[in-house]
Order: sequence, then structure tokens, then C-alpha cells
Amino acid sequence: MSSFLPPLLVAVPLGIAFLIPLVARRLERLADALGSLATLSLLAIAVIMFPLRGVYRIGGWNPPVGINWVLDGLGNLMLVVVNLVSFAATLFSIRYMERYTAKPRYYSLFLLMVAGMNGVILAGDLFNLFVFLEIASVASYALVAFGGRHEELEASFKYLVLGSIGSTLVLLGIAFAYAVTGYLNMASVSTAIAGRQSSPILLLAAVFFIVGFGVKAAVVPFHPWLPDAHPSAPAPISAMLSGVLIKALGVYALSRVLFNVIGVDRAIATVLIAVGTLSMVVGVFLAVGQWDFKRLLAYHSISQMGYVVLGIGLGGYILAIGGARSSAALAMLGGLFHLANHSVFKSLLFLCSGSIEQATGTRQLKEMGGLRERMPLTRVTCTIASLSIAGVPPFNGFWSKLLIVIAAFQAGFAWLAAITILVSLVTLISFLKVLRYAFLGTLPKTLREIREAPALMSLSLVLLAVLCVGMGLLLVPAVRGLVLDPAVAALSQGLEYARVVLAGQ
Amino acid sequence: MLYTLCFALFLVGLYCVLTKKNTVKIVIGLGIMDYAVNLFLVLLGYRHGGVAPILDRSTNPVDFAARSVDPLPQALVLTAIVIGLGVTSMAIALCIRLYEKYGTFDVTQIRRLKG
Amino acid sequence: MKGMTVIVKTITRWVKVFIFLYGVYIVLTGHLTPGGGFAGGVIIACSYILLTLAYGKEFALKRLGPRTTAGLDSGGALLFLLAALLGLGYGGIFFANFLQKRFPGREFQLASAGIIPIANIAIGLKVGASLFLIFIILSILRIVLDEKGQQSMVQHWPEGKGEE
Amino acid sequence: MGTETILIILLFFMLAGALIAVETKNLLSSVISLGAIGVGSSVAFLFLMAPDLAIVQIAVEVVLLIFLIRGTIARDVIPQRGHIAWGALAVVVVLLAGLLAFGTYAFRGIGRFGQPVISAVQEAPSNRYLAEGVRETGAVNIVAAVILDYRGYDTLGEATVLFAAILGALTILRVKGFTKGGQR
Repeated sequence: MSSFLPPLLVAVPLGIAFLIPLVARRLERLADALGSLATLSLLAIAVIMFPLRGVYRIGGWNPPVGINWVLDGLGNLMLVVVNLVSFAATLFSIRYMERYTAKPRYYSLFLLMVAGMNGVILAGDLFNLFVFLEIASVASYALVAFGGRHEELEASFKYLVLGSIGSTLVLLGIAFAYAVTGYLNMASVSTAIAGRQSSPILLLAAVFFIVGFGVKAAVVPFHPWLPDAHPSAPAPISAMLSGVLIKALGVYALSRVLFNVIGVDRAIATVLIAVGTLSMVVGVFLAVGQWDFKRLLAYHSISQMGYVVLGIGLGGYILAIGGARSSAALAMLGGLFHLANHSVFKSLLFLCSGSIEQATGTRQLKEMGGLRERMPLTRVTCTIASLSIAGVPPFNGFWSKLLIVIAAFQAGFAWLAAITILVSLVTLISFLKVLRYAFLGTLPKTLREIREAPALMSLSLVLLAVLCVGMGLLLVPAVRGLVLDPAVAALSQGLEYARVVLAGQ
Repeated sequence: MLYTLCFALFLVGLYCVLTKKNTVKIVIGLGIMDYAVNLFLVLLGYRHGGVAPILDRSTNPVDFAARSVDPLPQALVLTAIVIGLGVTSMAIALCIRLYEKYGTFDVTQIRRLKG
Repeated sequence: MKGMTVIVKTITRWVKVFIFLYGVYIVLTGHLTPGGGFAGGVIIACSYILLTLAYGKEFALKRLGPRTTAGLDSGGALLFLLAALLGLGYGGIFFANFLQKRFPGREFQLASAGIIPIANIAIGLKVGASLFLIFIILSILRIVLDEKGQQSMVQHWPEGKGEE
Repeated sequence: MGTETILIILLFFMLAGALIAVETKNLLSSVISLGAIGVGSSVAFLFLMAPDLAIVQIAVEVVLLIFLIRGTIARDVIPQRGHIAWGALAVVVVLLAGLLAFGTYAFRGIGRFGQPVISAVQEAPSNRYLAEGVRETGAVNIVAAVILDYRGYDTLGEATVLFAAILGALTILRVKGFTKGGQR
């Protein structure tokens, strides 16, 4: 394939990120414009190249020799989601980030993070995946500490330490894979592994991949950094971290490596289901007791990631035991659709928390109240997002959870379906609390003078809220066949991936 | 034997990161882990009686291809060293900042965040 | 920071040139001998770090201020990206080594290997600048603490000096 | 003395350095031990026929030590202290020991030291680099050919990580995070 579009996905954010410190050191407006234009053009590119499939050979070298990018249904879906959320976040940042100093540098780091995520999603090479994982991680460590206050620095340090352990484990896993096969290209590694029976060294590599990417995805045993890091960051960054970063670096990379390279057997699928369920339950029960709005949202991220991992793991399990392909596809569809949905509503929730924080100066739910009079728009969008995350019809979260529940029933895991519904109920209670304390009740005297968020911030809230309402339409068969089914096919093809990639030469 | 020793070095670093309560010690632990992984990769590529992967005028190219050590892990490690340096510099910057805020490198006295 | 003794300064004056030139040499011959942009860049940064340590920060910063350094840092990165994008423009492929295909130089010559030496120079520039930059920011902070005494934990960046 | 013996001795030296770095109470000794490990691995790279890496490693080592010493050490003269949670420590040690044992068992799946995977897998990209690299890229230093041509994109990523880290450090170290009136 020789389209000129894929390279732009990485080159545009990198170029602008390098350029901003040169030309816009002091010109905040220019940095604003460059940042938003960059993400807008990225979104446009991601949408235009959505139907594109195939292998892009960087430097013109064929796959095992050089590095290659792979464009398939899953990657393209992720690209659209990531760049969509980053556009909303930059739009929101224009006004929101006025509170902070060094705004140009913020945009630089932001774009580096986006470039890292795009690179991870495109990567068809294990080591290249690691490198771009590190770009996105390093930029996000810095962005978490952007405010420079005590808790931000601490959270960032904790995140950096755990994140580095994760990355190092991933690198070690890559080293093992190389030692056994002699390749770094995912497709070639996969073919080389498929030829031999499983050995302890590959098991160790798989464990290191699960732990390493698990840290990035913040699934439960590896989650402790998330409830600190996500609330500490500025709101648009929280939206990016919770909305897309943990998915692109964590779940996407993990499922790519497990499904398409190593191959999911029964044991791995069971681990995924266990981890997913655990995250789902632990996350939501830790969230219920929180009074800090952003911290509450962060715990819910863990819980919602549990749904995604559960859906994908369930699909893998059904495939591994040779069950019906249709129910496996349904489970994966649920997981991936929930991934896309969660990106939208969780980033919307974090942006709402940002606009409330900017207006009231607090994140504590107990200090808010009665905001419905002063911030009607934020109230509406926040309500839509809350109902979405809680799985209330007709919002998008409902449909994806429904798919996971149906798939769990079909696979004979009635108890899993029950847990899923239960967690959903607890989520609903938790968000009713949020809506009650933030928007209903009496307005405290100190907050009489607050104003609704500025127009640009509201614009990005409305954009995401409309998506929350409309994304259910993706399940309409014609649209689904165009958007979601190719993504599911990319995962459920499993080791066929290698054949497809290597045949593209 | 060599692989095991190298893996042990990695685990010593991991042990340091997991158990020590001093931010600088934690950064040192991360550094040790990095070194171990880098060395491991290069160990993988060594060939008995090998030569460095740089062709010189006196060597026959075919002979060179058969005797040189594996260049790919070396290229990877070059990248990994730089990445490690970047992460470590940022960790040091964070340590300095935390020290300014709290006057200590001790994590137990820093912990303000709950849970 | 006042710098170190006369002996150190005198030796540094001689040594720094050699370190710097060695760094440049390593960058330029990266495709022929061991080394390359990264190693050379670190060595170039070392020569400036040595200068700063021996003569004190004012002396070194006068020659290479943080703003210039940051500019070189971004510039090096941009140059490298540009080389990759030129491959896209000329060869139709990102990172295509179009120069090598067009002007295949003789092996073992300095002017060979297409964009590799250019990429080496870009990386050398970038790495040298960024390491010196981070040295400056880490050490200036330290100095401020000295002047204000050990007790003051809240540092202030000297107005108008250093980074912004 | 064979390369393997030398490397084993070197690795024992590095392990000892690591243990000192981890367990000593004095931060300065700890940092210096880290330096010793770095020098050890640089020497190991020389024996493993990786001169590029040896140069980079030693240079990075020097810079890192300067950063660590100037940035942190002079600030904390008090040796670290505090109680030790023996229970957690025991769990971690057992876990890591188990991992080491499993690793030792698993490493039998990798070829013996000195017989790289590229000898067994003829189609491995490394063999192509060695055989065709000079002709295809024009660089006689194959490592340079790999990092700047075959895998040049990785190197762009590497430069970007460094850029992000520097920018991040600048961001973290800036005096004020908020504008006037920004922080309520």
C-alpha cells in the first residue's frame, strides 16, 4: 500500500509538537490554533482512511526486514476514537488551560502523547510498539504533573514508577519472543510460534505481556496508579488518560499481542475473564464511597475497563473451547463497542468535571449543589454521560453492556451476566449520587456568582454528548457491518492475522 | 547460566523498586532493571568467536555475514538506552520537585494521597 | 556557582575542544565506525557539561543559553522528521532512503549511505542539545537552593535568567 | 579465558554492585554503585562485540551520574531510616525467587549462549542485514544501517521519547504551575 495518509497520523502530531517550542514559545494563541488544527486534521485523516486496509511498509522494506504498519478494522476504529477524543480535549483546553502556565508546552506534550498512541495502534512490529508506548507514557507522566502541586507530583511519580515497571516487563517479553523466533515483526513472530508447541519461555513472555500491558490498562491487580494519576491531571488530560490512553496502550496492545501474535488459549482467556470481572467489581465498589468527583470517575474507569476486558476475554474463551463463533463475535463486539462508548462518555464526564471545577473551584461533591440553575448545559451533558455509563437505554453504554450480558448467557456464564448487571446497578446508584449532590439541592452562597462554561468548552461537551446519544445507531446492521464488524473480525481471526499481513507483500 | 544471572540482576532491580521507601533508591532500581534488560538482549545476539557487526576493508563480506554477532539486538538496545535515559531524567526531575515540596526523599513521609 | 580551581579551568580549556571535536567526529562517521548520532551527541553534551562544571554556569550559559539549546533540540528533531518526510515526498514512502537510491556513494566514504549521515547529524544535534538542556535545568535549580540556604525548600527561578 | 567466563565474572561483579546499591544506607554509595554496574555493562558490551553500545553506555553513564549526584544527592544528607514491613518484604522476596526459579527453567528454551537464534533461523532479518546491509544501505556499520535505515522509524521514536522527557522535565521543574487567579 502506498497511500500517503498513514504516515501523516504520526508525522503531523510529531512535527507540530517539535514546532511549537520553536515558533510559539510565548504566543499562546498560536499554540492554541496549532494544537486544535492538528487534532482536527488528525481526526479528518483517521476518518478518511477508515476503509483503508493493508500493510504499509516503512522505508519500503518488506515486513520481516523493516518495520511495517498494519491497518485493519480494529486499528482503524481505535484511530478514529483516539483522534476524536483528542480533538474534543484540545477544543476544551483552549479556555480551560488558561489557568495554567506554559500552555504551548502543554500542547507539545499533548500532541506527543497523541502521536504515541497513533503509533501504538498502527504498529505491526513488537519493538516499535514498545517505542511508541514509551512516547505516550513519558508524555503522560509529564502531563499528570502539569499543575506542579503536591498531589500531582506524587501521583505522577507513582505513575512513572509503575508505568516504567510495566514497560520494562513488556521489553523483556519482547526479548524472549525474539530469542525464540528471531523476528520482531508481529506476523512473523506469530507464524514462528505457531509452528512449535508452547514452551515455558513463551509462557513467561505471555505473563510479562499481560502484566506489562495490564499496568498500562490499569486492570485490577495493577491499578493503584490510576485513582491518583487520573484525577490529578488537568481535566482534558484526565479525559485523554481515562478516555483513550489506557485503552490504546493497555487493552488494544494487549489484545493485539495476545489474540494476533501469541494466540489465545483457554488459560489466557480465563485469566482475561478473571481480571475483567475483578476490575469490574473492585472498581465500582471503591468508586461508590468517593466524594471527590474526579476520583470517583477514575475508579469507574477501572470498573468500565473491566467490562471491555471481560467482553474480549469471553470472546477469546468461546473461540478457544470451540464454541459458536456467533456468540464469540457477540462478546467481542460488546467489548469493543463498550471500549468506543467508554472513550466517549468517560471523556465527556471528565470534561464536565473540568468545567464544574473551573466554575466552582472545587472537586468535592459535598461542596457543590444546585448547579442546575447556573450551569444548565453542563448539567444536561453530564446527565447524558452519567446515564450512558450506568447503562440506561437508549444511551450508548446500554447497548454495549447488553451485548456483553447476552454473550455471557449464550456462553453459559449466567453468573457472569448477573455480576455484570449488578455492577451496572451500583454504577447507576453512584452516578445518581453525583447528579443529586452536584446539580440538585440548594446552591451554596459562595457559588452564587458562577457562570456556565465558555462557548468553546461547551462546544466540545455538546459534541461528545451528541455522540453519546447517537452511538447506539452503530448497531444498525448496515452501519455495524461497516464499522464494528471489521474490528471484531480483526480480533477473532486470531492467528490468521499473520497470513493476512505476510500475504500483503 | 549467563541468562539466569542477568535475570537475577533484573529481579534485584525489581526488588529495589518494590520494597524501598526512598525516591532516589526507586529511581536507581529502575536503572538496574534497564541495564539488565539491555544486557540480556545483547547476550542473546552473541555468537562464539564472533566479530563486531562493522564491515572493514580487509574482511570478505560473505565471511563477515557468517561470523558477525547479531546486529538487531544491538540496534534495539541503543534505542532502549536512550529511552531509559529519558525516563530516568524525568524521574530525577520529579524527585527534585518532591524534595522541594516535602524536604525529603522518603516516600513514607510524602504520602498525601489516600489509597 | 563560581567554578573550580585554576588547575581544573586550565585543563578544561584544552580538553573541552578535544572532547567536542571527538563528539563531532563520532557523529559524522557514524555510518563507518562505531558510534553515531547518539553517542556523539552525548559526548558533545559532555564537553559543555564539563565547561559548566569547571567555569560556573554564567560562563557556559553565555555561550549556549537555554533558549538556543531548546531551539537546537527542537530543530534536530524536526530535521530528522523532515528527512523521513522527504522520503515520503520523493520516494512515495515514509522513511525511504531516497538519497541512497539516487546517489549511491562508494562504501567506506564519508559521503555514502544516503540519508544516514544526515539523520546522524540531526540526532547528534538533538541529543547533545537536550542533554545539556536538562543538565542546565537540573543544576540551576540546585544553585538557587544553595543561595537561599538549605532551609528554604521553595525555589524560585532567577527572574529573566534560566528557563523562562 | 573464554568470553563466557569473563562475562560470568563480570555479571557477578554487577550483581554485587546491584546488591550494594540496593541495600546501602548511604545514597551516595548507592549512586556510585549504580555507576559501577553501568561501567560493568559497558565492558560486557565490549566483550560481546558491541562497540557502539559500549560507547553509548559509558557516555550515558557519565551523564546520568552527573544528573543524579548534582540533582539529588547533595540534598539529602540524612541516611534513610524507618521501619521495615517484614511481611510484605517476605512476600516480595518469595515471589521474585519463584520468578527466578521459573526463569532459569524457562531459559532452556532459548539456545545456549553463543548460539544466537539467527544461526538457526536462516530467514531471520538479521541475516539479511549482515549479508545485504552494506549493499542496500551503503553503511558499513551494520548497526547504523539498522537504526537509521531498516528501522529508522524506531529511531525517530527514540528521539521523540528523549524530546518528550526533556520537555516533561522542563514542565515539571517550572516555578509556577498556575497563572494568577488560576488556582482557587
